[in-house]
Amino acid sequence: MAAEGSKFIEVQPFSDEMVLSMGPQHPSTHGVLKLELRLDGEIVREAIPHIGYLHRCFEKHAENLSYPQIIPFTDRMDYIAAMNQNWGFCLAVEKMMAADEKFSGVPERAEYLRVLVGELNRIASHLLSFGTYGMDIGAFTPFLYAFRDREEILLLFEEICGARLTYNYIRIGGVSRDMPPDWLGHVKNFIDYFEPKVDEYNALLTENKIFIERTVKVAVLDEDMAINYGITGPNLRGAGKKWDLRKDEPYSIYDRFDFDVPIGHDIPRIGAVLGDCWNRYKVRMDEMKESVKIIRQILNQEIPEGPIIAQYKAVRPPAGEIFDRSEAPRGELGFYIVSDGSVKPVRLKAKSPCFTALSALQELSKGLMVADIIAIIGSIDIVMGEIDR
Amino acid sequence: MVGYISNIYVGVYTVLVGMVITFRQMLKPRVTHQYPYQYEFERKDNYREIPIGYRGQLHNRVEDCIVCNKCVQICPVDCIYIDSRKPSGGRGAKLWESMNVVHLKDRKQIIGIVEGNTKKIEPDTEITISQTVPAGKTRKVSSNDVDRIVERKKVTFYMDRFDIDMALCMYCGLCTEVCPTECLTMVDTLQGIEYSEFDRASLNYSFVKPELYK
Amino acid sequence: MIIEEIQGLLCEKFGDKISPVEAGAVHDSCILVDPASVNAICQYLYDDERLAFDMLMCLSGLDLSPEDENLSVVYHLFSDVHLHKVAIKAVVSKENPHLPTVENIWKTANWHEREAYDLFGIVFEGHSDLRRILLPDDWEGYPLRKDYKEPDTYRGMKVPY
Amino acid sequence: MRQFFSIVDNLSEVAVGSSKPLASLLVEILPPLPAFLEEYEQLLAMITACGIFVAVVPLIPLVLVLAERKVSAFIQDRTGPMRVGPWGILQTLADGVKLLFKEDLIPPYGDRVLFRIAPYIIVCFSLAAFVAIPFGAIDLGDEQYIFIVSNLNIGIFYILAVSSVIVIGIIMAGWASNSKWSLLGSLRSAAQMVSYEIPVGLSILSVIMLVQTLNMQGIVDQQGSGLHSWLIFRTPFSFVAFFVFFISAIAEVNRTPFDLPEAESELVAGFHTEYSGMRFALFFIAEYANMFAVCAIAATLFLGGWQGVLPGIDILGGLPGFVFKTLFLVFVMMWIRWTLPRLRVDQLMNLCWKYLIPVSFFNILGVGIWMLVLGADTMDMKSLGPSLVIIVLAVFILLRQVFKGVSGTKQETIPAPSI
Repeated sequence: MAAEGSKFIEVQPFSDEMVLSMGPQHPSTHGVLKLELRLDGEIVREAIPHIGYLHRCFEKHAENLSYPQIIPFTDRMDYIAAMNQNWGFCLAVEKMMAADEKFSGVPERAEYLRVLVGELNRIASHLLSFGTYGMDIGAFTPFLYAFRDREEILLLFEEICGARLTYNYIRIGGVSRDMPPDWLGHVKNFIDYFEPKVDEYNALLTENKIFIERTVKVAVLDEDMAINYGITGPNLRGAGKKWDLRKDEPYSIYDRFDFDVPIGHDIPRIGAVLGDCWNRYKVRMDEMKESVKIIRQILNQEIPEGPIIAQYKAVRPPAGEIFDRSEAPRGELGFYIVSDGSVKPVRLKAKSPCFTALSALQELSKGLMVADIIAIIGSIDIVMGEIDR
Repeated sequence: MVGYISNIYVGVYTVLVGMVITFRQMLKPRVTHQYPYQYEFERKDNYREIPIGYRGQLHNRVEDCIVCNKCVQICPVDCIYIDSRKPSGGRGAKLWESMNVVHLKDRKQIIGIVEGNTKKIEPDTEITISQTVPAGKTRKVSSNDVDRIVERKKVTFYMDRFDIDMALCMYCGLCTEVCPTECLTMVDTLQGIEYSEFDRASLNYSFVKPELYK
Repeated sequence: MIIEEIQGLLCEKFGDKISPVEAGAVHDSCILVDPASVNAICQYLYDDERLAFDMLMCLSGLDLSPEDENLSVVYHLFSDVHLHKVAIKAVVSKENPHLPTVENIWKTANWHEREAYDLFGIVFEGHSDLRRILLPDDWEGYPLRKDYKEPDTYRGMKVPY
Repeated sequence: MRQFFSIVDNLSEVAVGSSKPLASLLVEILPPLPAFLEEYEQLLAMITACGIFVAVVPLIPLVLVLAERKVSAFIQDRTGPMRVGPWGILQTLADGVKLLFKEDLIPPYGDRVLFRIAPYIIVCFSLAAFVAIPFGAIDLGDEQYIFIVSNLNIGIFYILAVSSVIVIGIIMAGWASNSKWSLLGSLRSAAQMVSYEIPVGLSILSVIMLVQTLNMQGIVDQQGSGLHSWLIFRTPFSFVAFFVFFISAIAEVNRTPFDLPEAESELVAGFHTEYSGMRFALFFIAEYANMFAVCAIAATLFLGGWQGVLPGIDILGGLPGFVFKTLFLVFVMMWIRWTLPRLRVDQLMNLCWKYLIPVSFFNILGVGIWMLVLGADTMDMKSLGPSLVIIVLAVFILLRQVFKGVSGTKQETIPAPSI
């Protein structure tokens, strides 16, 4: 084993610098992230993230479990948007299963249900991001408003799949349960209630002068840098790149819906530049409205009757390998699966969007202040469960 | 200078807008509830209640269990432990014949042999259930009270141990889906979500009923 | 651009360092490349205007079975300009798993390579900060290798809980 | 010793009219003291009054903590504490008892002595500010007795001086804790409090120019002829000065949006990270006592003190009216806290040095010019009229804009589905 020591920041004695260990227990590192900061007064000279405090060996687990058994574990990766994690994994397995003759393909009704819960969960995830970002910046109230509205979505999920956080709802080839009889009505109630709320939150927090001061022109992540760092999702769109897998490589039935891909803009009125914290945050606020749009289109359509899960004998994908990605709320969630034709994968790697986003923190945070570090972590919207897996 | 003054104006303006929004919120009704007191956790039409099919604590009706081990195989975290043995008498020996489970609409079950058609329930008829387990009597229920009738396979194993470690369980519900007799369920009432213990060992539930096999 | 064309372009430039596209693969196909020249090949893939792979989607280590004497590293690339994808694979031996880093091309490779080093023990030469990322610094062994045996204790704690 | 007491006596000498602190009534009512105590009569009266204040003032946080929790809960769609006592009104008491029984931890390698005395310094000096605040006045015979511990003729100056000592306690707490979070928080607080002393002082100065006295009771006396005589309405500049004072006061007592010293999302808990038990409770008491004090000062200086809206209507010597005004300002502080995000350190300094200080200088200039042009007697209709017109117009225009902006967010009519 190679000799190695953990890389810790060293400061010269009698220098003006100070090493501050932020985390793993800290109110606003969104879990158990540890940051080692070299500070000159309030100014951050260097920030090194240390991760792994929430490592649960997901990939090792997966090698010893059959494909349907892995789905509950994907719930625990990004527990804020577990539906999308289920979906991403199932998409990859279904793509492999497509070569299997006995696999009948995902039924239409299941696709609609998937889009419904996926978009609802996207709203829930962005709401949480909005709330915690407000709290990081110091406004406590938006946090509870966000939780109040997220609660409604969780109640909807509780009805359809029986769980509030770890759903295990989307299965290989479909979904686990059909929706309860009056569920669509509840969804419509929620959408009607929620849509004006976004404007209220924008007036309360997004347009607030103090909030703008704290976030514009802070930690500018431009498009080239974002792509080089492999950053995707709202963080990339905040940098002005119009790239959304739902639009550009439509999977499931996203090509049937009409929605925009919100991107960041230079806004001289408030001084926002492409790729700063404010733009990254604003993209999420706009995306919630687009998700509402998609859900409305589903509600206005007739959801086809029929089975909710595909017919197949067993989940034994033919030998081969696949890398498939889907658009989770935090970016592109990729699954690299190597199969040898048995019920268990030989190798499963989850490429999480937060993992790549966090790796840019070290470069983003140079020369900023302690309070800005908090602003960056909030704006790239990380979930440690997904980073450490 | 214009920028300076407009900065002050925007600052004051947005702060006041925020304050008006929060003040407006103060006049609205509260959404939080006083958890155990304000709320009767009974099943109603109001969907704030625990919904039907909520994935709560696991429960096994061992009277129905045929010890098929499917739940053990599917469990991703290996939290179900089953020990079983064959009855003496060699191949083909069974503890009891296949029976029916009558699920009533008030969420009770009667186990026994249903006479007549079990697939289709005619309204306003009487269903006779003989040899109910464990009492062994004959009962009659109106078919209007019956939700569904499930066939229960013959039992060919003694169950010596059926333990579920709820401290390990991850509530994925896979075991309830593979269960052929629907005896392993997740409790969707208040008992299913409120079962805190002071000792972790007491979260290991044992469902086995030795008196069933006497 | 489909994978055969990309492979053709690579063969033109690098000749025998590129193996033919893995035949018989049911799903995604990989281009097998010589591990020692991974960096040069990736640089070419990144720089060439016809290819312009500016995004590293995923970098994963791979160990197929305990009997296998080789480890692989799979690079999933994506071009934001031409919207095409390719997967290239480099195979190294388990005894001496060394190959050059691609961190200088895609910065996202930094943490991905650290992860591959952490879990597979693949050493990326020229990496700026190659140390464990998910596991504790003093963990022994590389858990995702198929022949990995978990230790009985870690710092006095029993490992198999 | 005797010399010191005579200085104290001189300081507390009545400056205006024939009004006396209420405590001197005690001296008159009680039987004459023994001869050797006679010259300390005034002093004993003051000590008695101090005793009353020390007993009463810590009760203010008890109320305010609950009020804060309830206000925050109502803003955030919650109910707040509901379990201890009816509507949770005994919650703070229960918390206090809990904190009292908690272990008093002192971090190893910290400075034990400084760590222990820092909370006392903060509490002492935040209570000391209450000495010079007149809470009301009552006429008995031909003498006016003021609800005040000591009617200092330099009252407002004394308050400013005392309240700026608090920062020493905060720095002591931060340094002695041997924690980097505490140190960062206390140094932030030092920079912040020292900077914000200046706009506070300057905006008080623009009021002093109008009333020409430093005596708190004297300032209140000049606002006695009704709502329009309150100093906030005397000139448009003092109207602005009130807001400058109020903003700076929020910063002085370290509350959101200026709560950088204890920014919980950045510095965990700032300077009191390492404190536990009763010492932690003392910080809380100091914070809320301080908050009440600055609001009381703002009410005294700008909103007529204990004087009523109409002249001559002072129920119970104006005490309820004064407490109501103060509590209203406290409520506004809480309201602001639960609405706004927090500023960054450099922006905090920007706000102070680039906005508040120039504006308050401009105020002083403006008040001076106003008095030169429209006469030194600002109660004169020639001066008061234009002032009221300008203020009402400006407030009207601003509020109209704000309500237009708020209604742009679509007054939602749909209740949450689950209610």
